[in-house]
Amino acid sequence: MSVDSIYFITGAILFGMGFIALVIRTNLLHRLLAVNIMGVGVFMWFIAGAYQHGATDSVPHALVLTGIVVAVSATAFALALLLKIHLAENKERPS
Amino acid sequence: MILDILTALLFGFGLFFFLAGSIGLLRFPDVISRLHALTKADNVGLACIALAVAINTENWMISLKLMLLWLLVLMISSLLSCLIAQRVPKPQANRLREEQC
Amino acid sequence: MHTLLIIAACGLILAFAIGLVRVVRGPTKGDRLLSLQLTGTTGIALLIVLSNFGENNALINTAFVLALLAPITTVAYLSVIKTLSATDGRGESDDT
Amino acid sequence: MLAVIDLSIATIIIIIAAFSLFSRKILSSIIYFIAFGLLVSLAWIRLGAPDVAIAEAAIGAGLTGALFLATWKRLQRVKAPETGEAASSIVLPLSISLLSLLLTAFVVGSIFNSVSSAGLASLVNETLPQSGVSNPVTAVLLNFRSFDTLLEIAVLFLTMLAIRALAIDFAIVQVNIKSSIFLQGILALVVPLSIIAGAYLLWIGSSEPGGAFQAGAIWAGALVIMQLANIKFLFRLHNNGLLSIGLGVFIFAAIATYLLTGSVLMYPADQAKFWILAIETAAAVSIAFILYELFCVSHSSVETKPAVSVAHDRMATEGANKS
Repeated sequence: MSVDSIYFITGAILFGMGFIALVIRTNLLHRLLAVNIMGVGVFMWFIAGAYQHGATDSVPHALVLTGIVVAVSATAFALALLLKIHLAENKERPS
Repeated sequence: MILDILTALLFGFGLFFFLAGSIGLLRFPDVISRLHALTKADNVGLACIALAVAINTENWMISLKLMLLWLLVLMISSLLSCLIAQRVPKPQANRLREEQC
Repeated sequence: MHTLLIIAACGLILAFAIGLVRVVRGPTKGDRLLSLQLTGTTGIALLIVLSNFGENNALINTAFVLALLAPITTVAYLSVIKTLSATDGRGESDDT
Repeated sequence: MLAVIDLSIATIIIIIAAFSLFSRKILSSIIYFIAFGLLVSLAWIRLGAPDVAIAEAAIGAGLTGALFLATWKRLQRVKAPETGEAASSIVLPLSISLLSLLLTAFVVGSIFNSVSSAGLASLVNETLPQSGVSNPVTAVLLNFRSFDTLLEIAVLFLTMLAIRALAIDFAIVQVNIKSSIFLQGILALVVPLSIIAGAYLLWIGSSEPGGAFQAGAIWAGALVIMQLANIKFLFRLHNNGLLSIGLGVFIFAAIATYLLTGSVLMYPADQAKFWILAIETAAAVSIAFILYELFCVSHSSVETKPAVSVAHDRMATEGANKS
């Protein structure tokens, strides 16, 4: 069980669980969390591929770094949309 | 040779305090007491581990950095736990006191 | 890696797992908050141990980043608790 | 012997992910997600990717968690908090079958991949000396594939514009977290140190793990914690200059290098380090402010006026103060 095969399988499992949650859950925030966790699964799969017993290949690292930053901006945009959806549906309770 | 024994001892202490903090977290009845156990034990555990690693580093800059890191974590986690303790609603906080008196 | 470091790393992960049990079972919101404290400190200790006696400087930088960013989520969570118990008045039961 | 650490980290990651995905209450799943982010950064360390670990710790555990919590708080005032209940029955078998298909494809792919993957490591290491920096990740990001980084910062900028287009009002909600001395103590400690740590990471980015994104994320963290603690002077920070400086400097560098060396973003021979540092600093500053503004939107209070009239008011007010 070398290091990278452990994280290959973890990445695959994370993607799978995220996909199940995305399909099952009805609450939008839960679904957004599921998408984030699927993203982390894919990144883990990517970097496990780059790990060759110490002589790590740095191109996937750069790509995943870019991916993390874009993922957080996509999540922020999705959260803003989510706010608009809920505001369109309901009156605002006096806070 | 002494260094190895000392390092092993310090790692042992560090692990003991971390486990004590976690078990304290598990068994204490009230949020405030859990917070108390967790913060104190983890800080001391971190001190032991940082010291153990600092002793064995060749260049002393790294060990100085570790000590600064420990000071930072000490201050931040104590401030955070006080902030949390302030926020826990009163009924829970003085349940412990009522039990005693 | 020095065997002592491996034992220390496994011990820390064990401590983390034990702490997690409380967080999962924790009735009140305060217990959820403890998980942030727990992950922060144990994560920093693990990073120091994994840095292989200071040989890998990047890990100690990561530990600094972790130490500086732990308060953000805790304060964000506290601002959530504050509005909940104050205005909605549903009390401290774990309803969220 | 080492696999023990990886196995335990991997199992805890999967357990926390399961709790985060399938727990009934939203708030606890967000908290599990934050712990999950931290453990994943430990996984990156074990996989020999410290740059990604720092970015994951700063963004994954810090900013994403704060974003979700702020949005969840905003939703509390809009509608009753409903817990996530499971969907109808047919969905579950469908997803299980589809998922098992996906999973097997992944695992099989991974086995093949680990056998035949050559990777670009050798190529990168050969040309590293001419790249002007010694950290391979920064070399790839800002020298060999700098066009991707340019587009990535453009994506960040566009996301921010898209969110502004949603016309969510910018009146920052007055968080009634009473400013206790402990909060001020934390601020006095965290904010200056975050700024110094960000500058340090930016500077060593050329030789050690660190760089523009990690520095930007840490500065964004400092701004977010100030915003959470209701610091007043922040409201003037939303000017567009700071937000667009990263993109502007990058585009300027692209044009200048085209004129100097005939091909876009091919730095002149000996000045590579200077160009990279200039681009990195500008990118870090704009990433920090863009991420901060992304947080402010979910944190802001929203009047109930429909979007059209909000835009209309804005034009009206602009018209008013122009004339």
